[in-house]
Amino acid sequence: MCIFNYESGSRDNSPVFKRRSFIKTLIAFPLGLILASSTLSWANPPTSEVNTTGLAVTDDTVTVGILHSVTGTMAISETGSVQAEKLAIDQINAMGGVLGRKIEYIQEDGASDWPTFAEKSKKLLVNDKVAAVFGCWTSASRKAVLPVFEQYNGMLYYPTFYEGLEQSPNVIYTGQEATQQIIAGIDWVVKEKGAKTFYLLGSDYIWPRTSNKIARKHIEKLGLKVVGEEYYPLGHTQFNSVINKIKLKKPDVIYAIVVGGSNVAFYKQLKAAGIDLTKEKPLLLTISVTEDEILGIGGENIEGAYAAMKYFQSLDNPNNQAFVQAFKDKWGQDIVIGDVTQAAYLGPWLWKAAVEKAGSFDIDKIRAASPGIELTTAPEGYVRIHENHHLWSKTRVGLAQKDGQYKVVYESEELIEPNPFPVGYQ
Amino acid sequence: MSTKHEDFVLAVEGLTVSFDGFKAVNDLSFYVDEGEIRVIIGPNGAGKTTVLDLICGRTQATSGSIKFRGEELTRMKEHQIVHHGVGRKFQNPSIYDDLSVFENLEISYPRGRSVFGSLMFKRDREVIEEVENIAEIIFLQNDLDKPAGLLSHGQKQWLEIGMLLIQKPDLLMLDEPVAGMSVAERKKTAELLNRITQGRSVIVIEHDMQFVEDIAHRVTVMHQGKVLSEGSMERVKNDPKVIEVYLGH
Amino acid sequence: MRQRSNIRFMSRQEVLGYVLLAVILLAIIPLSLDVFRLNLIGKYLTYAFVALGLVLCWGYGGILSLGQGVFFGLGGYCMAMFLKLEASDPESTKIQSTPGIPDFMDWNQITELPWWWEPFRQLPFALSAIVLLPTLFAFIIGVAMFKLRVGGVYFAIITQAIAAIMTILIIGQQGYTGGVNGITDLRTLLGWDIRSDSAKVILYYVCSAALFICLLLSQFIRYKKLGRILVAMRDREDRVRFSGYDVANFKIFVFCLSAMFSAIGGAMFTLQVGFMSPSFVGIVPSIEMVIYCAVGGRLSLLGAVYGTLLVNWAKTIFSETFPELWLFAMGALFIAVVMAFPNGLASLFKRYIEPKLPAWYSGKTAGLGASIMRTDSSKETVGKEALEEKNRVVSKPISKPETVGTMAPSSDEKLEGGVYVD
Amino acid sequence: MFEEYSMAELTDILFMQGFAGLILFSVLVLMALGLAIIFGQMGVINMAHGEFMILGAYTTYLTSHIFETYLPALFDGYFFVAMALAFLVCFALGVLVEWGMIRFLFKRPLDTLLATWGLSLILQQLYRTVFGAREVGVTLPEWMMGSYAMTETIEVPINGIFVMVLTLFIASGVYFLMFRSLWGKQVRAVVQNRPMAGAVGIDTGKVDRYTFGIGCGIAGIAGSAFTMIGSTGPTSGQLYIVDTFLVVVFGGAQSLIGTIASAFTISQSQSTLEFFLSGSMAKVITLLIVVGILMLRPQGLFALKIRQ
Repeated sequence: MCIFNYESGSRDNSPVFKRRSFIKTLIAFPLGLILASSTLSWANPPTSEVNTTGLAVTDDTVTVGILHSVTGTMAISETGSVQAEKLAIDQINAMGGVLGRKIEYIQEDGASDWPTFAEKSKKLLVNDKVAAVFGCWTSASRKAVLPVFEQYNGMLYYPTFYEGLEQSPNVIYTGQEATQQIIAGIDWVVKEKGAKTFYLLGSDYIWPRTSNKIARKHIEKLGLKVVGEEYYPLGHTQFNSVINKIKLKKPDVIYAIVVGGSNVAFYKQLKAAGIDLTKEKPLLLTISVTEDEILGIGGENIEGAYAAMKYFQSLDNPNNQAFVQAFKDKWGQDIVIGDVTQAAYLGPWLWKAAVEKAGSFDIDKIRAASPGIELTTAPEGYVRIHENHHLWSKTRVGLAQKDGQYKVVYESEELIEPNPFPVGYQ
Repeated sequence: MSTKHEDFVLAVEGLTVSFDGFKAVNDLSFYVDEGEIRVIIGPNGAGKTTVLDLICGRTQATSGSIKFRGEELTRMKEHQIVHHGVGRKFQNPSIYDDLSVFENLEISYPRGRSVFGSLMFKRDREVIEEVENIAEIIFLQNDLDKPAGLLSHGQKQWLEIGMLLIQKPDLLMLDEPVAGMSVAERKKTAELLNRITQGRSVIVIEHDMQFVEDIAHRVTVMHQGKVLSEGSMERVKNDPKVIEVYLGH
Repeated sequence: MRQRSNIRFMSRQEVLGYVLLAVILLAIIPLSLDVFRLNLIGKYLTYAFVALGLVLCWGYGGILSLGQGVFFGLGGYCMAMFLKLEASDPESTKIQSTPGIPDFMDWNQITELPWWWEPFRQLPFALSAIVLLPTLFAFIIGVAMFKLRVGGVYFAIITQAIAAIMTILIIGQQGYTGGVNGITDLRTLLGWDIRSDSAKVILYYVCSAALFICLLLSQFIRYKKLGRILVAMRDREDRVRFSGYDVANFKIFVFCLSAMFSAIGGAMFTLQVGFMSPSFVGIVPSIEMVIYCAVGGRLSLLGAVYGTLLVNWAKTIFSETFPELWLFAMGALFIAVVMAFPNGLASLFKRYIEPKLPAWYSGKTAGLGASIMRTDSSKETVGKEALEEKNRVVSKPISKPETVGTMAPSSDEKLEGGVYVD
Repeated sequence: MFEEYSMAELTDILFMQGFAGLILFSVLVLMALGLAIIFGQMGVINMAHGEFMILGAYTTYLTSHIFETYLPALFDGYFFVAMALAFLVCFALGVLVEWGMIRFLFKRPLDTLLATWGLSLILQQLYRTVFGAREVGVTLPEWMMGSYAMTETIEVPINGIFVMVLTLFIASGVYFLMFRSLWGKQVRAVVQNRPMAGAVGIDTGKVDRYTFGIGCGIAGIAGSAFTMIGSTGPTSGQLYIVDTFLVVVFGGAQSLIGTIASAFTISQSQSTLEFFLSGSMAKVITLLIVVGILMLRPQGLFALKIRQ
């Protein structure tokens, strides 16, 4: 049973404070009854009042955009996000929508091509006048659409864990930025596993490079040693040489940020080369392999690896159980849910909360209302939007199991503050 | 012999080329005089076409020398050899099917041969007259606007000869100019050749013995990449070696 | 005979064709579309520069380059470097640890602008670099390849490898190039906001005008002897050589020209779209651009423009309507064009539409453009297929293995025959 | 960079690195053989080669599922069945494609490039529609995973050995097919002189069709084998295509020995460079070397020197 409720953070002192009283009421509907809820008479504020900038809002609908790659190489990763966003929108609609308006979505295909992302985002904002966009996955696609969102004043809910170094008024980052993911994970292997030496490995683009930079600084701050750092082109499929190098250097930890199809090749070859991850000699810590990726890698090939991120499908809490069930009901029982999928799922909910807090669909008002929004119903537990548009969230370490799931072996006690411009790590 | 280079238009000495060990032309030497029509005959695979390829630079010699008016050709590029005055017709008619007869001849006109020259090239009176003049010689004066691809086989052979003539070469090399022609066309071609060879040297490869007798000043017989016999048609015909390998067949 | 001394720059049909294109690009499209769509068309037109270059170098010169994206990218990057430097003044980058350098450099711990970025602060330098740098690069490739007589499929695949090398280099050197993300967030050109609606309209016109200049330049080349030599070279490279031309120089020239067109297209792209990324440099975009050219008709200058517009428009519409299935339609389109209309839209036009047009349209048939088109398409449809048909008819299996055995191993004369470049 | 290691370690690494190079070599040969047959013998540039490989991979995936569900007892041997099926499925599709498309593009190799590119788009989308956009994981029998430890540090990956043996097997199969069988003679006859081959009674159309089919079938086997070392997703095929073409072109299109020699050169330089440089730079330098040599020998390493 899923209980969705949200309330504005107490620290928030938004000047536009026209929230209807019903929002303050906790809404608790069993999922099975959600449909009924749409028939309840929601107060339906006049469109002229909640939409002063000409967005695609009518008296009973509001249109949003979904912008992910469903074709091309990135479709492998982004499909889950699309599914999560659609699920969230369905659920919100079933509860009566946002400010009494049903959410309709226009889906566009970024085709794994950054200029296409820019083109489509412009179309969504300029032609379709969508009230919000849920989308993008890679840093490159985000960078490509960012100027568009800033120019036309749109709002993007971006789900992926990413490198940080960015804080746009037009983006809410629902995934973790690099320090949240990296520092807690490294601290954990150092403390729990006594790791002393690290081998950093990544695909050759900005996220792995920036992340490894932060990792290196942190490792060196702890007085430990980085024994190697390597990057391979995206889509590289032959890792035997680097595996040999790793064998030679004998690090305690392989810190791997390999992405996409390369991931599969890397883990299969690692296993074939006789590095049994379950023996933890060396131990492998990754921040790029979610349950989605394991599907392609095969659980038996990655069993024993550790991953540091904020969400695992196996998280044991009622929010998550309801979410996983709903997701499977909608998209099939075999489906798996990874960190980014969950973060994408948060997007529509955070937007709904912000709209209702602001009492308006206007982008500026949503922006003002967003900091401090909290979601107690998030599958990952509790999250809150920081002033810097990132989320406060916990970081967890999972141990990959043969069945393709992670077993959570560590969870940070406190919410970790997002810090996209970490001083001392640049 | 080498002292007499200057007397010959073309002096080929010790020419050898091998393809993966197979010597298509093996230590070949011969000399062509000013104004001479030389016919090269020999069985298939004797290396006749290869010799022409070597002279015009299409194939690189493994060793040996080819001197044209005292200048070494073996190190030159094809177009440089053409600039020195050697023209070559291929075995199969090699013309530009997509261009008109006029344009075919115009392209061969020896002016504006660099990239920018061709960009600045003007179709002036001189060019047009020369093209029309040549067209008349090769019996194509009425087909100037026709796409060359639509000409008959014989006409294509003539067009290619015309394309050489317009370059005004000192040495003309023709690879089987009458192959595939009707009897009437052969006659016309022989006539044409006799007319155009005034004042230039010609090397012809041909199988048609009647035709060879009609035009040849001297004949070189090749066999397995070497000169088997050389001299007047009469002498060659009676050479027992030639009879054995070639005419005897 | 008199008309021969006076071949016209354009035939009557061509004049009409150019006028029609001008009306469509300069009047109909801007008047009927909103700024967003207009900007999209402007973006498509930048690819038309590449397609136009390919018509010259592939259609006329017979050189298929699968690495045109490299030049498009180089032109685009030169423009982007200038714009990025302008956008990275110390004031707007003050949150960086090193203000005044592009943001991605700062993220990669670069603390000083690399020396080779420095000249790109000057617009004149940037503009000349857009034109010259890719041309120079093409020249180097061209000299290396054509002087050594690399051609056909080999050239195509080597250019593909070059595209791959460039992509990996740009992505790998992200501190200097912006990596996978490319150079993003470009705002102003000499203080003029290129992101505003009015700027988009103006840039659209600039782009169209530049395209017309390139079209007319190509038309000029086609009309001069150089154009005929290119056709001749494609058909009978050896003959051209034995007519006294240095074939390699002509190939280098046309390859450089097509590279220059692509680069101009790339720069226009950067201006209109506001960023440049390595996703234009790689193999996939390079092949796509060849397809634009093929759809339009590889022998038709105007066809290149229409082909580009058609494919991109179809891509946009398909992908907006069927985001999850549009690749089927695109794939089918490519196959259909190659199979059914090897000379693209242009041949369709020649075959079906032109005969139906009233007499005033054709006027007197003259001009070599028409003759090239005509003979070529007839050759394509009649000559080769008939030949092929003949082969098929005779090849009934009355197999005599011994005969085959004796002829197979040696006679290597026709070994080249399998790799024939159309 | 060696001072930190002992002699023994260095020897081991040298051995391991050589072995890594050999695996890469086998992988390249396996990828390239099918393409070499098609490109070398028919002059057709098959841009959908990668997609044929992935078709083989998906066939393996389906076979593994069938065995898991219905014949769990025989699961250990399913891979051989899967490879045979992969060959058959790809062969059938290849024949179909040749019959429906390629034969009309006879002698227009650059057009085959564009048409097969269109085909590759369609196949990619087909895989996505049928199998979903996510990658699928192919379960391997236990015996094919892991490694065999020769000494303390030297461990030989079993799947690497498997790929090497397979490559040897396929390569010799292709050799016998091309140079020792009647069919091979016919193929070579058609390559060298098509009208003549037709005239002496070879059904050139059929030869083309089967040549293309066999090339695709070998791609299918390669794809099947690559489930051991790479990913299986709708777009995975694109990862291989450029490398594959380079190997074939570098080797000299008509020569199988050339293909093998070029795969050897590329793999050894790549894996050696990877050890000393970063992965990205190793790739760039390898490609540059290949391009450089191709410029000097445009017909590839092992093309015959012939009279043109």
